[in-house]
Formats: sequence, structure tokens, C-alpha cells
Amino acid sequence: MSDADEHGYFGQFGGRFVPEVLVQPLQELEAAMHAAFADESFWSRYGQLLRDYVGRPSPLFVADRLSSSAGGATIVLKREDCNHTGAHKINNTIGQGLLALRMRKTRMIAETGAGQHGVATATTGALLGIPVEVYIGAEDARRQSLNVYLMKLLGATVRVVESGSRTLKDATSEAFRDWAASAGSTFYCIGSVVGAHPYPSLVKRFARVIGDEARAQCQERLGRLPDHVVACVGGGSNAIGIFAAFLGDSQTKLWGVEAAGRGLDSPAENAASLLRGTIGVLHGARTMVLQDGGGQVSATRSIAAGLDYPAVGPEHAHLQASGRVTYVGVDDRQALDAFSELARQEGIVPALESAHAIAHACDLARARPRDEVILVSCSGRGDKDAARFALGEPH
Amino acid sequence: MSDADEHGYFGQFGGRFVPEVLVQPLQELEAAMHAAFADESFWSRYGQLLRDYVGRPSPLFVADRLSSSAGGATIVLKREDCNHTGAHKINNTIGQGLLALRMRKTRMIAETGAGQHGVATATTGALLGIPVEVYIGAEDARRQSLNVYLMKLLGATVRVVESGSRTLKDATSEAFRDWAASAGSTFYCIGSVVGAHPYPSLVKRFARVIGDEARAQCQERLGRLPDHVVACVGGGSNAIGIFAAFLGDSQTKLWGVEAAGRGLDSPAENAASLLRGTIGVLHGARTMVLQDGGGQVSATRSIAAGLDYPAVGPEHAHLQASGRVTYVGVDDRQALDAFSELARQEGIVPALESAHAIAHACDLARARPRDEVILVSCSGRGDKDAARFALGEPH
Amino acid sequence: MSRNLGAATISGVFDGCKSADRAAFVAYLMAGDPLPSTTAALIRAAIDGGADIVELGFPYSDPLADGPSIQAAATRALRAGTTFDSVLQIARSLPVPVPLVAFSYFNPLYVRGLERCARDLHQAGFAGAVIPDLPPEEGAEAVAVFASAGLALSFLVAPTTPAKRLSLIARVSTGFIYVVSRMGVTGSVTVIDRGTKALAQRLREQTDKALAVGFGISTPQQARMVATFADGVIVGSALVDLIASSPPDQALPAVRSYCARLSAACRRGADNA
Amino acid sequence: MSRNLGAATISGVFDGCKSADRAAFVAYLMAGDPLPSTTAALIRAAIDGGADIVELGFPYSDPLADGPSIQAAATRALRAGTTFDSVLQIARSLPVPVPLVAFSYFNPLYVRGLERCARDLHQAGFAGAVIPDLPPEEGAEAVAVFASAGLALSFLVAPTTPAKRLSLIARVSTGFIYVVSRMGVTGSVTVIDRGTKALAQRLREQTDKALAVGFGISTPQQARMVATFADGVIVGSALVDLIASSPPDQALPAVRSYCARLSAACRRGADNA
Ligand SMILES: Cc1ncc(COP(=O)(O)O)c(C=O)c1O
Ligand SMILES: Cc1ncc(COP(=O)(O)O)c(C=O)c1O
Repeated sequence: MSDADEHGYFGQFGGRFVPEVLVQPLQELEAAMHAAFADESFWSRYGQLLRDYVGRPSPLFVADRLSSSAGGATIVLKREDCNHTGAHKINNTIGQGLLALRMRKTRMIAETGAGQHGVATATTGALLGIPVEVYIGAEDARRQSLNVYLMKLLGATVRVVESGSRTLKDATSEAFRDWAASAGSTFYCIGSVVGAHPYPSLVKRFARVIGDEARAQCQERLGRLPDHVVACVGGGSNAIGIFAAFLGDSQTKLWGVEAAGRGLDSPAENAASLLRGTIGVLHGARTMVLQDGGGQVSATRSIAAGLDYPAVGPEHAHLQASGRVTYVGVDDRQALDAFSELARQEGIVPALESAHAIAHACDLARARPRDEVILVSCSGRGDKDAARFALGEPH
Repeated sequence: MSDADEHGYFGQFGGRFVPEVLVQPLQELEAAMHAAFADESFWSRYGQLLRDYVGRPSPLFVADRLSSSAGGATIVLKREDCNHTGAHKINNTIGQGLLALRMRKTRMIAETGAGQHGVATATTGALLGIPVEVYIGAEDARRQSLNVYLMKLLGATVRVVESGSRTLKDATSEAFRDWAASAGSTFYCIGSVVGAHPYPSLVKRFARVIGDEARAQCQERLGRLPDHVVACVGGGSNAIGIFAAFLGDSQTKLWGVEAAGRGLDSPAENAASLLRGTIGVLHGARTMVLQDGGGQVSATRSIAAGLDYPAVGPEHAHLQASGRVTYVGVDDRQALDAFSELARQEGIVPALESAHAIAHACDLARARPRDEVILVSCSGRGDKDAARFALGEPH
Repeated sequence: MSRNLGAATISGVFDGCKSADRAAFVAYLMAGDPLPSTTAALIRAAIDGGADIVELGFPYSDPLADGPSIQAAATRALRAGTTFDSVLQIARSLPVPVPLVAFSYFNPLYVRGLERCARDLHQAGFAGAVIPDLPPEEGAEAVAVFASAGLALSFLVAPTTPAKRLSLIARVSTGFIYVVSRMGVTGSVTVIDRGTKALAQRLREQTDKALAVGFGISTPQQARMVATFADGVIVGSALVDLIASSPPDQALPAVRSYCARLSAACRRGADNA
Repeated sequence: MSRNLGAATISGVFDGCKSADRAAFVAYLMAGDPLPSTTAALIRAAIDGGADIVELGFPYSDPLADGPSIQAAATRALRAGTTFDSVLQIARSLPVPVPLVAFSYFNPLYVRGLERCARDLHQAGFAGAVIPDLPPEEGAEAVAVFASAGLALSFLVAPTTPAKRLSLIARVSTGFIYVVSRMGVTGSVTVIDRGTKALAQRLREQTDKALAVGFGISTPQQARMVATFADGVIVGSALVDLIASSPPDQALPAVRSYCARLSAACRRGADNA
């Protein structure tokens, strides 16, 4: 296992590089997190909401037609797209929302890129009766107008960020700035396994329901563990969530898929922090960062807004360094092909983020025998992307 | 119980009023239906797909905040919005798709209004490897561009119908015309408990998983049956599906909610076939029809495209006549209010169709004590409607 | 049956044609298309051209058995304000009685009341009716009501109709039996289904009633072919299209000459090979 | 500590001000804003106006601790091509040595390498540094490296800093301790938080090191109030805004006169009540 040490480090990655105003709020959060994790009533309320509200367990689906069309190993999908709000993000926001209630915070803030985490947080706020404000880059707000509408409909205040590259990284910075001024009353509900300690550990704990369920389902339905587990990596929460359960299964190969955008070798045209980044510090953690030689954070680009982030959760940097997980890139074109392919072969329209994982799974399947099992995290549904394309956005 | 007699009649409603070319295909379908229903392997494959693909059982969710805000009885939601593709329609299309495979049909056709049944059929076709063509009125295609995009993405051919009022009724007529010419090879996958015998019985059988699950969940979670069950009625499949399990529970009051559009008393501005229709024959069945004195079918209007149909399943006409179910109208404005209210109070964005049922449930709740239980069929999610509004369509 | 004047009239027409070694030519027109006021003259033109029977369509909002041509004609007629009563009025206004068959979907009849409809149709001069979406299983009441009003009621058979139902339909039909020449809805086609002849022959084994073939016939060649094995040839969509595409002042002569060519094609003699 | 020339220089300035019964006035400027070529003159103007210490901001793409004014200044500076090296160049180009403190986020320092940064800053004439996103728990290496390069390293305390950490920060800071006057990020406010004085007093119980208060101070009135309990008054966003809003040819006199008013407000004598 690779949990964080007491200072929030996974190997050399992680930590808490934040302005002094945020140190005490993070310590308070850390203490509350440990208390909640040790409290059975917390988990029972969490489990109840995951079942009755989110609709868990999410299905495990053997994608026979996709497997045949890829022409090789058996591809199995963990269907986070079936969750309420359509992605894995809600597993995390409900956990953090319950923690916010325990901490008697009266307001939640969040950053969002694709809008999925924003919608999940707005949803959780409505469910638990906590007012929510969501920061979103102006560029993303334009690309994800459906999710912006949904957040407002759910009662959240949407704050459009015009600074920097006007995408997820800037929305995240803005959320941290808000929190610096409001931490007494406000819970910052971060959307992935990124940020300063204890966030990567906190988010991981709520994401790992994906892997825990999938591992048990594989054993029950297939009578065995998968040979491969594949997940896309933006900040890295769905990937950590599914990997967590398999880290100890040394025969199971783990694959993280980064967004290669217009190509891994086109600087500022991809979002492959692990494959093309260098060690740096962003949003409170030491991790792999896409940046120039002077430490200025680079612009990124991916067709999947949820992967369009220049850093990655520190645990992934560690899993890369340790060699336990192999990271690969899938570009826009390949992701779009997988998006249509899964729709046509199985009637499942995946999020473009998830389509990156599907694309790699098909690649893996091609060369392998039918009795090898490839488990893929289908982290979300693609309605948000279909809405963009239905509006005529080119793809 | 109120199943159809051998001629497909529920009391005086139902039957098979179709052109001669369709009689034999309907007889063939009826025979295949009975054979499938008697075959355990059919149900086991169906149950497996509902679990691993659709994500059933769908949750039962106690809407505490909505109940408090309505200020009375306890509202409980049956969450068909959590199903893959976002509505109850998929329960039916998967059943019919499996039947199409049994009958060795090589093509499926469907009509659609809101696009939900079209998406569900396209999805099922992709899943089972059956080519699909979907008829949709030109007016609906314009209103539901997201769903049109999704159907195409799923590999279906979308046929836009320019005849008549260019809405669901005309798409249905067109599907029947197609089937008249193609029944040898083609399965007509109808989207609700309407049409000629055996369709109302066939669709009911696949819809009743809603009520069977909900009844068991109520007993397990609440230790009792609901006092009221509420569902919206377009063609009537989600309503029949949830009512079916409770018809024998005489203490449980059943409510069907029709679309009152711009008002029950504005002719051609609502879609309340049971409340404002007269007995007639449409699409093969004797039922309640919105029509003029000369038997010409009226134009209808509802903000919910899925309710915008001038007739209703014959079993509902019977349940109205027998008094077992009470039918009421909810207008556009009330449905829109319920749409926002559920979003804000519980973080659930319902389909506008389902919002009609929510609105009536809130009305019922208001006057009643907290220990009364109102079970509502939340038949679908509202992303399709949010997409329309996000594009600036007025509401 | 002998008391059914309408059925007798229709049978008489078929008998007359048979004696003349020809098939009866049945012309279908949509009442009220393009206007209620133009229909009577179009009927006369068809008769002048040689139509032996006129099938008069009652426009309906949801004509499930019709293809685009007749759907569009119904839409035009309804937009022009055509109602059940105005179609009756058209029939009554014809100067000489012609053998008229009402073609109406079931719902307008059902809503008006079957008894009232039968009475009204009879009084307006109709000899019989075809209800394209009423199979005999649902038609018991209509059969009784129309018979006692002295109106023929013709049911349809289709290529898929199983043997058992063929004899049922043969039994309950009066006037003639409508043989649908192919799977599908009304509308012109380029080739008449090869199975139609076999279907007519199977039916012939069950009944002596007249068999009229329709759905898809549009050319004299097709009519000639069908006339070799059927008692009647029904042409609808092609005629409706012709009216729709003719300039208003040329519709009547166009209908007359088109009907004349079709009527000629219905002759079976050696001169018509 | 006595070998840390930078820390000694900075302490010297604070000592001098104390003797003069005034708080030190620390002026923050963003290097490279609006252009790398204008910064040296702006620094001179601030010094001419009476700045005792200049904090020079290194522009960074993701300035988490800064409000809109300084974010925008960083964006302008980066767009103008400002790099770490060009800031060093600006510092080296100043004609007379002034007490300069580098204000940089951690990442650019980390990526360049802490040892190299410390050496470069020292050689360019900086006396010390503030790293706003480096809490002491993560700062052990920076503390050692900067100390051995002869540079002061000032950590920040905030209203929420618990007592235990106050003493840690007091212990590891050199040159001065940066007292953040409120929760939040940089940017002008209308009222200085009442807790700031109490925070300074709590800190004073732990250390004799100079305490400079910043975040939000923009008017002479505010400076005067803060000067009553702090050893230094830091003004940043207001100065950055002034430069951004001045016509190019008036920025230098505007900065000079604004600094003069702030510097005057830092006097504690009876003449300044
Ligand atoms: C469906 C989906 N998958 C994946 C991601 C990437 O996030 P993470 O890497 O934290 O799972 C997102 C982010 O919005 C998402 O919406
Ligand atoms: C979500 C939803 N609910 C209800 C309906 C109405 O159909 P029915 O009355 O058959 O349940 C539709 C039809 O599209 C729908 O999409």
C-alpha cells in the first residue's frame, strides 16, 4: 500500500506548500478527517447515501461487443457513468459534504473544469442543505454551458474566473484564495486527489469505493481478478480510486492514461503531466507539473476538459516513480474514436475523459487473448460532451 | 389485477384496430411474447442486463428536504433517473430488444417524442447488435437536439417526420407505416403502453420492474407500503409500471398526472387525454383521445415532449373508468416549479415529465401528516431539458 | 344479403364488367382535395373517363394505412375545412347516381356513431364502405350495422393474411374484397408484387365474391397485368398525385384522360395484350 | 546568524527606524510590471519617496496568495517577457545598493534549484527573501540554504496561526517576520483587521525580531495605525494599482509622492497622531 505518511508525502511527492493562512484550516481538516474516518456512524451515513442517492453499487459490465470489435482480451467496464450526476465525482463530494456538516461549516466552495465536480458539489450542497459556490474558468464555462446551467439550477453560485489561462488551474487557485479568506466558515471541497495534505488522502478515501466494489464484483462475477486495470488521469481521483484496491495484487498491471491532446510532443497542446512534466509544486503539493524551465506553469489542452490540468495528484507521481503503475498518453483523436466506438458497440456514451481509458483498453485488448481481463474505469457519461457536439462544436 | 383479456381489452379499452397488413405481425408478436414470458432463460438474460447494464435496482430515496419544504407527508422517490440513459424507457427497450433477437428480426424501429425512447432503443440496438431506425417529428427533433445527436452517435438512423403536427403522434404513425412494409424482418419497438394488442401488455410487463422493486424497497426500508403512489402519464408506461405492483393494495391511493400544458381548459394547449379526451381509436387501440367532434385528432402541447401525445394507454382509460386510479392535471408552470424545487432541495434534476408527478406529490404532501408516505416515480433525469434551457430556450 | 342494395349495386358493376371481359376500374379520390367544391367535378371526370366505381376518401388526421400522397391529400382537405358532413354533401350533390364507396378510417365513424354513419352514407348515395384500419375481429358491430343499412362493407386481405383469416374475411366482406397487393401503405410503386396473383388465387378458392386489387397501381401496364387475374383494379395515389400536380384548370381533363387509359387497360381481350 | 549579512542588513534598517521612532516602510513592487525596463526607475522612485526596504516580486503564473491587483501585475510582467534572470538583472542594475527583499513563490525557486537561487539572489544584491507559499514545515532546506548564502528568509504568520507555530515561525525567520494582517490574499481593504495588533503582541512575547505587517494596507491612516504596534508597514497592492493606473510619464512622480505620504505616516511622534 502507498498511503501518505504523516506529513502527507507519498515517497518524495505531496506535502503542504501553502500560504500560512491555510495551514491551520488544513490542520483542522486533517484532524476532522481522522475523527470522521474512525467514526462508524459517519461511514454508515455515507454508505446509505451512496446506495439510496448515488445508486451504488455501480454495475460491472462485460463489454462483449467492444471486446470482439477490439479483437482480443475481454474488456470489463466499471460503470461510474451510472452514478447520479453521471460521474465518479459524487462519491467524493458526498464524503466531503458529510465532513463539512460534521465540521459545522456553513458554506462549501469548489473548483471545476469539465463542470462535473461543480455539478457534483452543487448537488451535494442541495442534498445536505449547504450553500455552494463553484469557481470555473471562463474558457471552461463557455465549453460546458450545460453544466453551468445545471449548477445554477441546483442552487449554486457560479463564479467565472477570468485570470490566467481561464481554465481549471485558475479556478483552483481562485478557490484556494476564497478559502484563505473564509476557512472559518467554509469547507473547500476539492475535486481530485490533488492539493495540499490531507486532500489527496481525503479524496482517495472516498474514491476507493470504485476499486473496492470492482474487485469484489470481478471475483464474484468472473471468479478472478483482472489482468489489467485502466483509468484516465486528470487530477487522478478515479484512477487512484480503482487502483487502490489492486495495488497489492502484483499480477494485476495498472495503467493510467493521460491526455495527449494534440500530441505528447506538442508543448502546451497536451495535459500529460506525468509523461511530459517535471517535478514542481502546484496547488500545495510537490508533484509532476507541466511547466517551463523557469517554473512557470504551462498552458494545457485536451478535448476532455476534466483532464485539462497541468499537474496530477502526488500519489500518481509516486506510483510512476515506483514503477507500480504505467502511464501512457491517448490523444484527442483516439479519445474521440473510442467515444464513438463504445457508443456504437455497447450503447454506452462515455465522458471524453473516460474515453481516454477506453481507447487504451482497446489497444491493450488487441494484442491479447480472450481470457485476459481488462478492467476499465468508465468514470463518467458523455452527455455533457454530446451536448457540446450537438451544438455544433467541431470534433 | 387488470391484465388484458385474450383480445387485448382492458374493460372496454384496447383491442387491435390496425390495417390488415399488421394483423399477422401482431399475432406473431403475441405468440413470441407468450413464449418468451414462459421461458426462464429469457428472464434470466433480461435480469442480468437490467443489473449489469442498466444499473438496477434503481434506488429508493427518501426526499427529506423536499418533504419538509412541501411541509407535510414524506415523499419517497423511485429513482428511474439513475438508469443508464436516464429514464425508465430502457427497461422496456431491453425487453423488446431481447424479444426481437428471439424472433430473429434483423432491424428495430421506434418512434420518439422527447427522444428518451429513441435513445433507449438506439442504445439497446447498439448493445444487442441490431440496426435501429428512429422516427421523430420535425418539431420534436428541433426541441431535443441533444437526443437526436445521441441517437446518431449510438449508430441509429434518425428519420425526421414532416407530416401532420410533426410531433410524437405523427412519428408513431410513420413507424407503423414502416412496420406495415417491413414486419417480416423488422421489430417495432414501441415506447409506451399504447398501440394495438399485445403492445400495452408487452410494455407493461417490462415496466413493472419499477413497481415490483419499489414495493419491496418500501417494505424493507420503511417497513410499510406507501399511502399514495404518483406517476406522470404520457402514454402511461412508467405509471402502469409502478402502479401494477400496488393495484391489489386497496389502502394505497394511486395518482396519474397528465400534462395540463397551458391549462386544462385551453383546447389544443394541453395533453390531458384522460381528463379532456373522449373515447376514440388511435394507433390501434380504443382509448381516451384528444379529438374534435368529427374524430380528427387534436393538436396537443406540453412543455414535456414525452407527455405531448393525444391519447393514452388503454389500461389507463380502464383504470380511470373503474375508479382505481385518480387522474389529475399539472400545468407547465407547476412542472417547471417542481423541476427547480427538486433540484434545489435534493440535488436531483428530474425530467420535465417526471416533474409533473413531483408537483402533484408536493401538493398532496402539503395537506398531510409526516407519517403518510407518498411514493413518486421519478421516471427520468432532466439533462435533456437542462440542455434546452442552457441553450436559451425560454421557460 | 339480397336485401343489401349497396352490395347488390357493387356486385352488379363487377358482374357487368365480367360479362364485358374486363376488370372493373375503381378510382380513388380524396374528398375535399384540394377544396370541397372541386370534388364533385373530379368524380364526374373520373366517371367520364371510364371509372366503374369511385372510392371516395374521407380525410383523416392520422391515416395510418396511407403513404405520403394520400396523407398530403388528407391534410389539404382538412385544411380546406372538409368535414364528414361536407363529404356527404358532395355525394348528394352528384347529378346522377354513380357507384360510390366510402373510404374512411375507423375513428371518425366510431366517434360519429356507426349507426348514424351508416344511415348518413346510405342517404347520401354511397353503396358501400372500406375501413382500412378495421380488421374483421373488431368489425362485428360494423358488419351488422352496415348490412342493416343496406351498405356493402369490404374488408382487406394482405399478403401476410393467414389462410384461416382469408376465409373469415371472404365470409364477412360484402360488395367486394379489397386485395392489398403488397406489404406497406398506399402509394405508387414501380413493380407490382409477384405474390399478388397467388394471393388472389388462394382467395378465389374460398369465395366467388369480387376481388379488387389495390395499393401501388399507377400505370396502364400494371393495371393490365392485374386485370388478368382480378375482378377489379383500384388506383388511388397516382390519381391523387395527378390532381395535386395539375394546374387547376387542367385537372379535370387530366383525370379524365388518365382514367380513360386505365379503364382501357382493364380490358382483357386479345386487343389488350 | 551574525554571519548572515542579508539578515544583518535588514535588521539594521529596522533598528535604524526604531531609533528614529518610526516604523520601517516596506514598498512592494512587481518586477517587470509593466516592463522589465521600467522597474529600476520605479524602485528608485519608491526609495526617493522614503521606502526603507523594497520587496521585489518575481512574477509567477499561479500566485495563490495574491489578490487581483498583484495577479494582474504578474500577468503583465510575464507577458512582457520577465524571467527570473531578468529580475536578477534589474536588481544588479540599481546604481546604489538598496535593501532588497525577493518575494517569490516556491515553484520557480524549486525548479531553478534552491542553492542556485540563493547564490544568484545574493550576487544580485538581495538581502533576503519571502516565499509566501512555503510554511516552515516544508522550509527546512530553504532555511539552511538561504542562511548559508547570507540571505534572510522571512516566514509569515497569519491570524489563524496557533501559538505553537508562532514560536516555530519566530525561531526560523531571519531579517523580519511577515505578519499577515488578515485572512485572505493580498489586496487593499478599507479596514485593517482588529486582530492584527493582538497577533503582533502575541508574537512579540516570543521574539525580538522585527515584525512587519502587510496584506491590505493602502492609506496613510492605516499605515499610521499599524506603525503604532509594528516595526514595519508593508504596502503592495495599492502601489501596484497606482502604477497600473498612472499614465506612463506620471508613474514615477506618483510613486514617489505616494511613498512619501506612507513613509511620513510611519513616524510615531506626537506630530503624527
Ligand atoms: C468523467 C470524468 N472522468 C475523469 C475526470 C478526471 O478527474 P480524475 O482524474 O480526478 O478522476 C473527470 C474530471 O472532471 C471527469 O469528469
Ligand atoms: C422521463 C420520462 N417520463 C415519462 C415519459 C412518458 O412516458 P410514459 O407515460 O410512457 O411513462 C417519458 C416519455 O418520453 C419520459 O421520457
